[in-house]
Amino acid sequence: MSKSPEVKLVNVPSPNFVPEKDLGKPLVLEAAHLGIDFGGLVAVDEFNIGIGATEICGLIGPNGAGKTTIFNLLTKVYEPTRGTIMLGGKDTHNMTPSQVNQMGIARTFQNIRLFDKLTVEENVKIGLHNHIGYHTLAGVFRLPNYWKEEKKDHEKALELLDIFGMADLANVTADSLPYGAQRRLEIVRALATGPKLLLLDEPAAGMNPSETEELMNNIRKIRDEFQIAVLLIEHDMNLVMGICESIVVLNFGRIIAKGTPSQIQGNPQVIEAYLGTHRG
Amino acid sequence: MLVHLINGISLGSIYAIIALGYTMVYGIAKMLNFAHGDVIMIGGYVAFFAMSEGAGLPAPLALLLAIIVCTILGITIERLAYKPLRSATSLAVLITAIGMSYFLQNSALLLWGANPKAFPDMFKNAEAIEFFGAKISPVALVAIFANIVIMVILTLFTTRTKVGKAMRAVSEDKGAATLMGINVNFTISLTFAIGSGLAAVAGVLLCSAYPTLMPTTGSLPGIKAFTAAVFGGIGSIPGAMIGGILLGVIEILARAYISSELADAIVFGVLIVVLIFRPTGLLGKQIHEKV
Amino acid sequence: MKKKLLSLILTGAMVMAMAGCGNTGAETGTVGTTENAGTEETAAAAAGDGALTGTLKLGVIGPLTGGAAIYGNAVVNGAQIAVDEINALGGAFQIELQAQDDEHDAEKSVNAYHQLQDWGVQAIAGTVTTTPCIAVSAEANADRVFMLTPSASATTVTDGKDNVFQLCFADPNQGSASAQYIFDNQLATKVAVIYNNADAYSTGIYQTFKAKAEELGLEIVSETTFTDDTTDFSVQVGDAQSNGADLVFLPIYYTPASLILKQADSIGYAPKFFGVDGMDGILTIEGFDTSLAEGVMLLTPFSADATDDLTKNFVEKFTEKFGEVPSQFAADGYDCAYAIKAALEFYAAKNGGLDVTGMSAEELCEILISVFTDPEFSADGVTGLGMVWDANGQVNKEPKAVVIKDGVYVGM
Amino acid sequence: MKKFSKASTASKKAFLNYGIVIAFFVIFQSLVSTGNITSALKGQLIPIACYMIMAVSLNLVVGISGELSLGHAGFMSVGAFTAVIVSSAMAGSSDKGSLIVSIIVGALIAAIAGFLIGIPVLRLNGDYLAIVTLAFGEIIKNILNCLYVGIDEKGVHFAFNNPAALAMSAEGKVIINGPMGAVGIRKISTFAAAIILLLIILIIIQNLVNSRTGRAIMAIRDNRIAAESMGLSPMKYKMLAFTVSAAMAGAAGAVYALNYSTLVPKKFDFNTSILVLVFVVLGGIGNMTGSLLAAGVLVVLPELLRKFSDYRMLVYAIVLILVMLVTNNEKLKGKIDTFFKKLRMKISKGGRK
Repeated sequence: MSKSPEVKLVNVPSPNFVPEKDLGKPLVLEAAHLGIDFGGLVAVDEFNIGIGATEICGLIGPNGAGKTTIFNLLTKVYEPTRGTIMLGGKDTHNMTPSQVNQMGIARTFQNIRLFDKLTVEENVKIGLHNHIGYHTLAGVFRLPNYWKEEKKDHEKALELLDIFGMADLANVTADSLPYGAQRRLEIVRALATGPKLLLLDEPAAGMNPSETEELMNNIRKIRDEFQIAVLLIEHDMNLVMGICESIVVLNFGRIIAKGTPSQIQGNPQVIEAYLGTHRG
Repeated sequence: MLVHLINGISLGSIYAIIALGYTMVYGIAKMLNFAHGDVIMIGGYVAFFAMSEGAGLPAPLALLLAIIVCTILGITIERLAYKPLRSATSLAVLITAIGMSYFLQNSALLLWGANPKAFPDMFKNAEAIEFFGAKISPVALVAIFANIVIMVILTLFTTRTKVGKAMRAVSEDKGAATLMGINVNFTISLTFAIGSGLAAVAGVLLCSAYPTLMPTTGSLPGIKAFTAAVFGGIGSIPGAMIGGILLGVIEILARAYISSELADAIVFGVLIVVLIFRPTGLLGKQIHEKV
Repeated sequence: MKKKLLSLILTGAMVMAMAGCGNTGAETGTVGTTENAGTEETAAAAAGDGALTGTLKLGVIGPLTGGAAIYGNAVVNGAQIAVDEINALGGAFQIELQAQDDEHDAEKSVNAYHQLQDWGVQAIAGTVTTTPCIAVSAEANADRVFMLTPSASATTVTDGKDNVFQLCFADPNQGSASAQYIFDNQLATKVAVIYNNADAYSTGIYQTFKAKAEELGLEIVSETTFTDDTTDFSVQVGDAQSNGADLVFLPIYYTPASLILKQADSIGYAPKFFGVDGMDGILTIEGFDTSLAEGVMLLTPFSADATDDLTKNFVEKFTEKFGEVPSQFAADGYDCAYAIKAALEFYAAKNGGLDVTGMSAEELCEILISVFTDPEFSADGVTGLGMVWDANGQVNKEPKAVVIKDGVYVGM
Repeated sequence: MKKFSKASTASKKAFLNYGIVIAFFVIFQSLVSTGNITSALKGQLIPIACYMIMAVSLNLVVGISGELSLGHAGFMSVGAFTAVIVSSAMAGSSDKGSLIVSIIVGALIAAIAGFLIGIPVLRLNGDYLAIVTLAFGEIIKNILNCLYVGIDEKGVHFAFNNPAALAMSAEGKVIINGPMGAVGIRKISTFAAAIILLLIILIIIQNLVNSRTGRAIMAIRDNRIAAESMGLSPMKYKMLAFTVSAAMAGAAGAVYALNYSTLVPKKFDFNTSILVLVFVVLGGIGNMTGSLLAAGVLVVLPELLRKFSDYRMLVYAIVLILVMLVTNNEKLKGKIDTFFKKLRMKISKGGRK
């Protein structure tokens, strides 16, 4: 009965590139022809990206270029109008933010979104939530499993906090932390969900040069230790040029350039986008 | 059918006028003023005593007096109870408003007793009007007419006058409005004044249509009108009008054709269905949380 | 004609006692003459050695605030008049009255009952409304505290509780009596009923009215309901009108009734209206246009316009003290106090005196039960002369049929 | 040592609450058994315990889950009327057994109601969610107003909006009679049972809050979008809190109903929901100790104010407004704090003299 479908196969040029070290490993993220409209206004269009398994990629562009919108698309806060997003080879169509998080994508927010009334440790434990192995009822009835898992959980949370030297702040409520520490806590929390790809939205915002330096080291450290990929939005060009292996430049919702830091630095279109259109 | 429809529109018009008070206050102060229903009741009592034998004022003067008293009352409530809580959580303001509602009801109980008063008939000499074979009471027509007039005036006021524009500005963004030199406190007081004045009009209409006046007269219509405001999209003036009228019509039709016990349940059921499909009401602004 | 009609109602009333029928004198509507008015005094005087002495702590429970406050306040005020009268006699017997608010809520009512217990209540004239009364009577039954409810008329109030008695009619009587009256007088061919189905009183009367109407072949063309919060009656009145009802039976209280009359008037619908005792009070609503109530008929045990001495005295004192004409509830409250006094006197006379001071509520409860169930005991009041009670706690007395003419009740 | 300090403050708070409840029980039970209590207070013990359960369970939704619910009394009524039916159907069984089964079934049915209502309600936000819970509270009341239940030798009969449809045999007894409610309810609730239920519910709520699940609920409250991007499903956890809270309200309703011989649907209207919300807000959002104390004080307060007779509800209203103003207005709060500080200074100075 069933007839094999006769379709014509064509070659498509892959728009993506990855660092050489990640060649041969599957891409953690692959987005193709991604776009979203808000009430008829095209916010993002034809966004294509592929991120290698341990790549650190920068997403830059002038204000309003659509960078955060891309993060929201990738984490399914918005459902894209068109295009596909593949996470670890799986299509995320119609999935919720919590589902894609469990598939290995975690993020921080440009305007910090911590759980203000919870302690630092509890914030991290929320990240660990899906890795804690006891049932709600075990918690309610304080079964042995609860004590065992909570202990494990506690140790794991402190271990993660230690990466950023925040273990001693574990019992402080999140809203009483200084700004820089809040940014770092967001990263720890995202890391706790066990991602394969970490999205950082302006991680260095509000930090002084020495703090930024430390942050750069920490991002590298995280990548090396956990063997994960990082996609970050940042305005601080020192940071971007310092740690990113590849850079994507966005303007008016479209990619205007892609390449290594040195390629991007010399790109006239990028300079134009940042400095404004030449007239005449 | 026709007669029920017109009765529904008439009841809905009264709901709409009350809902306007809710919606304007919500739009500007982002608070649910649960005492609004009780301001209606106070308006009813003021008009009642103004028209009673002792004072003997004619109906238009009684209405005017009710409007003045309610306006002052509204401003006073806002100054004493709500203004100190401008920066408090919405829940704290809600509970304060509920406390204010209890306060007004129990004050009325002490001042005027629990015995219901029969509101005088302002349209005593008017005959029931024949309308395509359906008999319509004159009050019903007056309510509908009053609603239309109020709507037109309010729409003109908020779009054409300087104060009205200021009002809209404050409801959009309080901080920015302050920077533009708008006196936010004055604007909020003005909103309460207008809302309470409308409550007086609604009170007189409500009591004319359903002439028993008790300390609890305002509470149920208050809740219904609040529902109407949400139904139409709270914060939206045309929304209050549409929500009020739809609610009135649904209520009367449900009572006539389904069950008088379940009429309220049906009204609330329709509200829920509307909110599921339009989470901010029929004409409410869709809010996108910025991420 | 009128006399004949009235006797027909009386026969129609199911559990009506024969007692007191002799009073159906020439002037119906003003049943009762002075002959029995001084019963208490004569009883007390005749007792001599069997005198009633001491101070009785009498409690009243009813809604004094909230939506039903009107009924509770009326009962309390009525009882207050009776207590003032009794105390003013300066005799050895005095009553201390305490009223507690229950907001027409079972929970609050039980609280009020306990408050009265803490005060040392010996007997209760209450509670005023049915639902709270059921809750309180269950407590009082367990604690053995005597209750005479002025106005909670449902049969469930007294069912299975030997300590609870009603001063008002039990609901079933009024419904069938009304149907009988309408039928006998051929007042209508098509009847509409509008009743409050959230109210045991209203529903109870409606059910017996309907049963009786079906039995008599009286056609009911429209039955519509409403609940306590209803203010819009356009649907109910419209239904009655469109079904061509020429009489609307209103087994409801007067507040919603006034709205129905207004609604009917505003759409130019003018059928006959027939009410029950809850309709009494409609003329006293402040600001009510009494012309709307013109021609309304009702059956009531109490009419403030009656010309007998008891009623005249009560209405005069009540009006003087509270500035309003007493409603049926006030009359019930008034009669409650007197009925309990009469019962205590009855016992005192039979048993060579009674001192109620400090007597326990339990003890007093058994005494009062024995008197109220004594076939020889009867009490007179403004809501009826020769009231007697059966073992179920229901009262037997006669309703009066009146029609409103020129803003006053006129006997029919 | 330091790393356990957080856990121990949480459990300290929890044990403080158990202590309060047990002390409440021991004190009043001994007063009752020695006869040193007014009947007024004695009669209120069970309702107080019920309102405490209502307050802590509503606090789970309002305080922990962060959703404003204005229809909590609706779930109480579902539990209450279920308990009336169950206890009547179990007329032959022991009081204790009937009470326990009634509470469990009442809680279960309320939980189902909570779950079904939660599906549409929890999609909404803020004030819209509040108004829909209010609407559901009223709908439940309306539906119960139309419910007729009778029992005869063949079993339990149900009818909707038509008492005649019960079709019962001659021996049948109507248990729930539409808007007139239930009469002849078995009075089988006891103070001890109410306290045990309150303790169980406190244990469940506090253990839940201090577990993985409770953290998730609070995280969603604090920042839904962040919680979602951490892999939490907001609907699942909001629903859990809402359903558990409904079940608890149902259990409270069951105990409440079986303490009075009569019950009408109107008892559980908007005003009762607001009453419980006032307990929660005055006790402090998310603060279980506060909820317990506020419920206790505010249930007794109107009874204590009876001597003001007509003025008592007015006094209650004024107290409510003043407390809200004082606790929520920064200026007033500051003034009061300095007042107390000055007072303390004066006292200590006076002491030194």
